[in-house]
Amino acid sequence: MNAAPGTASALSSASPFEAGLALDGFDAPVSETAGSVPAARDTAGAVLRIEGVSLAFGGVAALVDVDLEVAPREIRAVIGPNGAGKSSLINVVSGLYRPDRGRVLLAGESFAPVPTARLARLGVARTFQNLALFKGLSVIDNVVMGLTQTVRSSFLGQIFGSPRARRDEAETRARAEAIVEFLHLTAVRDKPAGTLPYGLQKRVELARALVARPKLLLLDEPLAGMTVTEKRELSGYIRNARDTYGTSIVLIEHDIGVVMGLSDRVAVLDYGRKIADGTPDEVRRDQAVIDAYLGVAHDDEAPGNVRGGV
Amino acid sequence: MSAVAAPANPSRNLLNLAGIAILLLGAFVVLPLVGSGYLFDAILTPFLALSLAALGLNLLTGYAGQVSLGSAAFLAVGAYAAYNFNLRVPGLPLLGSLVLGGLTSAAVGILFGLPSLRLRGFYLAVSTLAAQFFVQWALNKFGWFSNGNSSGVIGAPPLTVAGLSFDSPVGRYLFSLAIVTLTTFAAWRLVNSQTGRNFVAIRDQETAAKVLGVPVLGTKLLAFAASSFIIGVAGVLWAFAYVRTVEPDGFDLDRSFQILFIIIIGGLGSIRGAFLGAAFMVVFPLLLSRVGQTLLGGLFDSGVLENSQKIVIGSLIILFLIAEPLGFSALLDRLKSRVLPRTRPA
Amino acid sequence: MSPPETQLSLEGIAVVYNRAIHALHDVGFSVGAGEIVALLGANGAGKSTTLKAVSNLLPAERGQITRGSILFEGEDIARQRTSGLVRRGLVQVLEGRHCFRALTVEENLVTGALGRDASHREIRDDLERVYAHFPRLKEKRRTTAGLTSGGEQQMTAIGRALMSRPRLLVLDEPSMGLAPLVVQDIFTALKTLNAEAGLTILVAEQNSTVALRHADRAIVLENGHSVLEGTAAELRAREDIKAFYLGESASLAGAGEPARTA
Amino acid sequence: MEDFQFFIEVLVGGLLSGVMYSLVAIGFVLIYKTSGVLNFAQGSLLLFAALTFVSLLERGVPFVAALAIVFALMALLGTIIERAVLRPLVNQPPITLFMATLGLSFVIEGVAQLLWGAQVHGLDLGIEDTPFEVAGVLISQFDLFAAGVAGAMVALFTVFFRYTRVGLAFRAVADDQFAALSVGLRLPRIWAIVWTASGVVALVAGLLWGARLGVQFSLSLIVLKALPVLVLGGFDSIAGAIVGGLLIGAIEKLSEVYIGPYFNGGIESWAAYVVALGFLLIRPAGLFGQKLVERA
Amino acid sequence: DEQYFPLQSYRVGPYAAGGTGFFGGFIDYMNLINIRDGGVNGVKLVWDECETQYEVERGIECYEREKNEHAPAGPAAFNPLSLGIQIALIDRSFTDKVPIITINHGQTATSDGRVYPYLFPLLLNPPSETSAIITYIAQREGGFEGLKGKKIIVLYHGSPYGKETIPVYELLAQKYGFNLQQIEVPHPGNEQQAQWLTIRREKPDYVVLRGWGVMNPVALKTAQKVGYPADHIIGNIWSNSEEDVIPAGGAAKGYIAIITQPSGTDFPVLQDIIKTVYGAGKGNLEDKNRIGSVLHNLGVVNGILNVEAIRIAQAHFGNRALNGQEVQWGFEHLDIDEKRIAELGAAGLLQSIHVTCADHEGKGAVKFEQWDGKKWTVVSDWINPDRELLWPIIRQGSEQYAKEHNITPRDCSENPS
Ligand SMILES: Nc1ncnc2c1ncn2[C@@H]1O[C@H](COP(=O)(O)OP(=O)(O)OP(=O)(O)O)[C@@H](O)[C@H]1O
Ligand SMILES: Nc1ncnc2c1ncn2[C@@H]1O[C@H](COP(=O)(O)OP(=O)(O)OP(=O)(O)O)[C@@H](O)[C@H]1O
Ligand SMILES: [Mg+2]
Ligand SMILES: [Mg+2]
Repeated sequence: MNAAPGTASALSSASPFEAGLALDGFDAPVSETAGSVPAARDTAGAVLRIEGVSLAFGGVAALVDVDLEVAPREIRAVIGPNGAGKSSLINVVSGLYRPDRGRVLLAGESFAPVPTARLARLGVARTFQNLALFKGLSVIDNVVMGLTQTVRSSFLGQIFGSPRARRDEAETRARAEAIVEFLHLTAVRDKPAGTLPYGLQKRVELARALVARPKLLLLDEPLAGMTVTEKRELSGYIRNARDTYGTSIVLIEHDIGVVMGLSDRVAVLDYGRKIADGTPDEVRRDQAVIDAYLGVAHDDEAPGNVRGGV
Repeated sequence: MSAVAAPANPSRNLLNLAGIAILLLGAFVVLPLVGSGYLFDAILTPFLALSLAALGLNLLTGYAGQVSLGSAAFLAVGAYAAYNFNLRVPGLPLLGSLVLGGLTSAAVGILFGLPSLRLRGFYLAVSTLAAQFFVQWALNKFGWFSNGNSSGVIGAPPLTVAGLSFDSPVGRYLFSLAIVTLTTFAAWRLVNSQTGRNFVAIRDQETAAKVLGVPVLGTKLLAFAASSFIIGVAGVLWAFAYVRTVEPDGFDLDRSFQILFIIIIGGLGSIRGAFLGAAFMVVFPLLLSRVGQTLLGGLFDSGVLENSQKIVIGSLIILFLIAEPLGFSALLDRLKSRVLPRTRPA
Repeated sequence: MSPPETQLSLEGIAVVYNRAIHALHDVGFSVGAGEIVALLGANGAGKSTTLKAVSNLLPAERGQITRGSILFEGEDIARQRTSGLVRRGLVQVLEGRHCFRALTVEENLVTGALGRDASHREIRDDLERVYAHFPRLKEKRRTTAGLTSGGEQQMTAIGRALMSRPRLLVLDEPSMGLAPLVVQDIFTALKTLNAEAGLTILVAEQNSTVALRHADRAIVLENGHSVLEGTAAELRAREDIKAFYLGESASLAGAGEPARTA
Repeated sequence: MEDFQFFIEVLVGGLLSGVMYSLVAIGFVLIYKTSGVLNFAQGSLLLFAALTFVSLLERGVPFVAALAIVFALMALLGTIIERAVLRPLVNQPPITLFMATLGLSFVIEGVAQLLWGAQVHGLDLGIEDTPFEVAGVLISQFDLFAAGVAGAMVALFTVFFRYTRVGLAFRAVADDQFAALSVGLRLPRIWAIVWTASGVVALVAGLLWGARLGVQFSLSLIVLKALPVLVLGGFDSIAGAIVGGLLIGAIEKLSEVYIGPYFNGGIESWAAYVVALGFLLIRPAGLFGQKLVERA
Repeated sequence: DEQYFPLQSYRVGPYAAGGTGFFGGFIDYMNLINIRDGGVNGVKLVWDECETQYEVERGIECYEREKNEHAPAGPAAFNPLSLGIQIALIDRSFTDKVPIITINHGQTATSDGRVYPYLFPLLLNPPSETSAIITYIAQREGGFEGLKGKKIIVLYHGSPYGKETIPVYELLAQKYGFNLQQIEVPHPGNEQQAQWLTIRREKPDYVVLRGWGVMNPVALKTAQKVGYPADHIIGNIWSNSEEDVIPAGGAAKGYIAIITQPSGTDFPVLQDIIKTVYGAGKGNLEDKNRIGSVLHNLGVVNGILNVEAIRIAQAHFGNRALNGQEVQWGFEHLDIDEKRIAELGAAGLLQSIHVTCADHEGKGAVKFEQWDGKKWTVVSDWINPDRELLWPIIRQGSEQYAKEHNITPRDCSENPS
């Protein structure tokens, strides 16, 4: 694991202007994203707030003074050209990168950098852009790993089968089985994850992240390498997760159709800067976004695809 | 290097259980009735001891993915520690010193495991050689470890548990068998527990494991501890039940390699792999040398035979790695999936 | 249009991994010189496996072709090494951004040219050409590939393949993880290469919309069988294809299990 | 003053024997550069080369001819190994390949002893080894010569890697064999070349060490001396092999002479490893080694 | 009827050179007996080899395998050429009751036959060897007075064997008032720069080399590097073979070492071996030049002692294959005087030996030889060790062992038979 150079400097609180900007974002109507429960609006109870985060790698700026806020039950898309800093942003939130400046507020606590070891306990789960499965473990065990945090029994207890250990094992298994069922992975339940085709591996990773019912879910291109149908199906699950567990979700995705259909608000990064932030429609009409990212409007990748979804 | 996953369907699960039951029955009841002294003293007992050592190493290397070339050192620590506890703590039962020997080895294991927090791959592997050479040197150097024997040689105490003596070929075999069975069961529980999954997790994807809240440092050290504990116990068996008089030089690098061979040939990250591999590495050379002796003994001196055997074994290892890089246990799985109805084609 | 002379042809290919896992059962199709052919299929249908078979890369993954034959320009690829095929112009971009993590982006690109022992100036020119397609890479030329972003790695992989001046370019999910703009650029670039240099292209794509937009023909894989073949136009017209690969209607079989068309 | 002179003497002696370690280490580096594994057969290669060489000499083959023959043999061996071991094991995890090299060492040792027997041979390279004195410090001619050879080899390889694109190909192969295949690098050829090269290195090292220890089985054990050198310098760095060698040599001897007495001696066997370990904790990939690249 | 000798030989690995020479000689002599005399009083000698590679575990495996063969008589005696293996077999010897012969080596205490009935460190045990070396040095310095204030450094192999004599040297240093320093060479000993630089600084009058295998040539080479004269280096009983000096080339010229049997082939028994055994193509050494080398001759001597033990036992029990206990009796009454030695054609090769119930060493007289770059030449007369001084050390060890294993030492005063 490669932590970025530089250390966290004095926290720079967000300037009123930015705060304002953020609020504007909230005023925008999000209800028209069909089939989705509107996100709660209170800024105070933000599940995640990123304030003035900057990060550079040997002079190359990956993130420049980025602010981002995720309200409870909100699906928050982050899009942008390749190398814009999306994954870096998630890595900052999950503590894999330590920002040069700025801070991250999670569950009311302020961090710079975020302690990765405590991440799961803070109710944050994530997937990785380049698959990060445990290839040697079976699918089901991979999913069970998602619940590591909930296991309280000591390893001796586990060896000698203390009551708590048995309870832990039973509970985690049950919950894992449920998710596996839910994501239609039953057929490959006992296969070593490493031998699955790419698309299924992505699915397993999603399951591993979902199983813990996190308060905040960070998804880095969860739908890459899937057919439209699979994408539609999975985005259905993602929305479900939000609706049923009230999970807030940060979604990085290059398939504009999916993004537009799924997300309540969209932030756009370019060269590490946030160049736009608003509802899907606002964003897709934004000229800067079109020039930097979308290119010609994508009529054929109709957002309808996903709207019409499950 | 697929780790043991809960068997697919209950029917196969039962089959496995039945198989194990039969194995144990044969080992505990049948063999003692039919086996000869030579079989026990020269084949089965060392086989058991090495299997256990391999099992220990497999926890560390196969499951937790930390390569170690110092296993022999932990064998030695276990043996010498148990010897000293037995010698210096009056009235301590044999099993007591056996466990304490294991624990001492575990402690040393943690110490030499610390670099793993920073090092990876072959860098870690070579650094474990430090353990190998240091321990050997220390045991050789300080007479205290061998109760003042200037040569560092120690003799095994009589094998008596709860009054009954195990000081016969069969006895030594049964003693080892019992210990190995218990330890193996514990190890099996461990690798199928959350801890076991954590081991594999840090092996396959440390970052992801960390994000999921696996205590990476703790888990690695735990792996070293558990592994060294088992290897330590194996060392006690090696010294007390098999060789019965050991010198530090008996625990040299070749021994470490032998154990590493066992788990590679047997199958990384699988429990039965340790046993299959040990069977191969212990029994096969003996077989080869005996066959060689009886067939060609008259024609060539033992040097020629020995060298030819070296060549044969070396080539076999290579061929095997080519044919089945995942080792005997994978081979077994394949055969099983041939005979038993497969759950569902990939 | 008259069918061009076939450059690549697969016949009844069956593939087994680890002598146990049957990935392909019966895959057969052919690619004409100068064609752009898309390979469609759900997860696990066998696209990657097929492509690996084409470049004779399966042995390295302990997979083997148990039945059928693959001819590249009339010759059986089974009898050649991948390096040989690359020299003869059959180059593959592997699924999931297989960059040399420890090498810089530029070094990665250069390795693409090592296969055909290119001269220094050839390499310099080709580099410029690749950078023209992917300006982003030029900015990152000195960065260690392993540290660059997913998309940058994908670009590097594609650029590396272009460096070896292919005549038949095989791409496994090239659009994966790339920004829409870049995807457009890549496919237009490929199309121009196809038009100007007559580059043949075989591409496995999940993003069927894009794929079918640029491809001449497409083959549909399902559970290791090639079940459907036709011109992009035909396929775009077919209801089941629309349903499953273009997702233009809500009707769909339960995915997870590879889906049923027709 | 007396003491200081002695210190210098130990230091110089250490540095010089350090160079001898480097000779062995270089062979490892070559293989590691292209396969990412530690080639444990290096010691056996060394034994095989030296043993064959002296045996030829003893059978009356002239020096140069013997040299040529063994050279050819090493090339042959390199190709055979590539064909029989490496090619079938392409894209396998390093540990598997590592074990394969161990198996290989069995085979090579077996063959060597089968062919040439277990006798101990003397080997005289015609290099006088009566020491000469510089400011009261004894210096061994032989070791100086060895140092020269090592220096020459390092220079050679460095140039080779610097000014040919082969170096790049090597790094690519070591990095990701599957990708290397897919871009059309000729792995078989690369491996054959490298193994031949390391075979030749083994020959040189074997002759120099053989002249020191006599040519016998124990030659194969000096790899253990090379390992700490490797960790210290970095498994994949030629320069590292030299610098590491010098450092280890010096440290080893100094510690044996000045610290050893407190344990009445014999700490050489592990001192080097402990020191190397110390270095590693600061630089996990050795002094010049390629750091491993990971990002989320 | 056949008398069976299990051989735990080693012909591969680091110490193969030693193994091939010694066991070659042993086998050659047994062949000689079979071919020339048709066995011992008609009892043919048979043997098989089990490779130990000088490793204890393998040695034990061989022992366990071979001890049950050729029933009913079973093995006559084991001859492991390894201290490690001997030590590992000590306990077993009490139960299995087969003699374990360790010629010229073996754990010091095992010379005490009262405690160890089945162990025979024949000819020369470590303390005797040590005292002989010091005595020789004393002779060169004009008597033991000359040792006073002299400085002697012992360079020993970092192994059980190497350390066996540490206390003995200390005892002698006290007694004769020379100052002593003992330096360890880590196994295998292919690097000795540090040790010899220390020696160069200390400028000792003599260096005693207690080496094994590769350590010896390296020591001589390194000595040359630091300019220490070879003729002031005294090799012990396992540093005295051609294999130790040849690799060192010129550096070994003048080197002196202890022997229990001179090298060379001008002894009738060796001529017989060359004629009868090698003549019949049954010779065991591949390299004929090694016939008559130190280790080969030691093997021959070892053969003589074993065979004579059988002979003596047969005289007592009858001419048939004997079991271990009977052979043990033979060894315990082994008494070969100069006359018998002459009959055996070994005059000058070995020297009279008298083993008793209490003394399992025999006599322990040695000569010293010097390497002239081509061959060894004897440079001293038979030298006898100072046994009065040494036996206390032996007894101390054996009695401690007896206590630990509550063994009551045999009473050897009256003659058991
Ligand atoms: N560990 C690192 N070391 C050096 N540079 C880095 C590192 N991580 C990211 N970068 C650089 O920072 C920039 C942002 O990377 P990031 O992965 O966040 O992009 P991204 O938005 O995720 O792009 P993509 O959509 O292609 O994944 C890229 O230019 C990348 O090269
Ligand atoms: N290395 C391997 N070992 C074992 N099985 C494998 C291996 N690679 C692929 N498979 C199996 O082969 C089948 C086809 O996989 P493949 O990767 O070709 O599908 P795909 O069409 O490329 O899927 P995706 O669109 O997700 O990439 C799957 O069932 C998969 O489990
Ligand atoms: Mg990214
Ligand atoms: Mg694929």
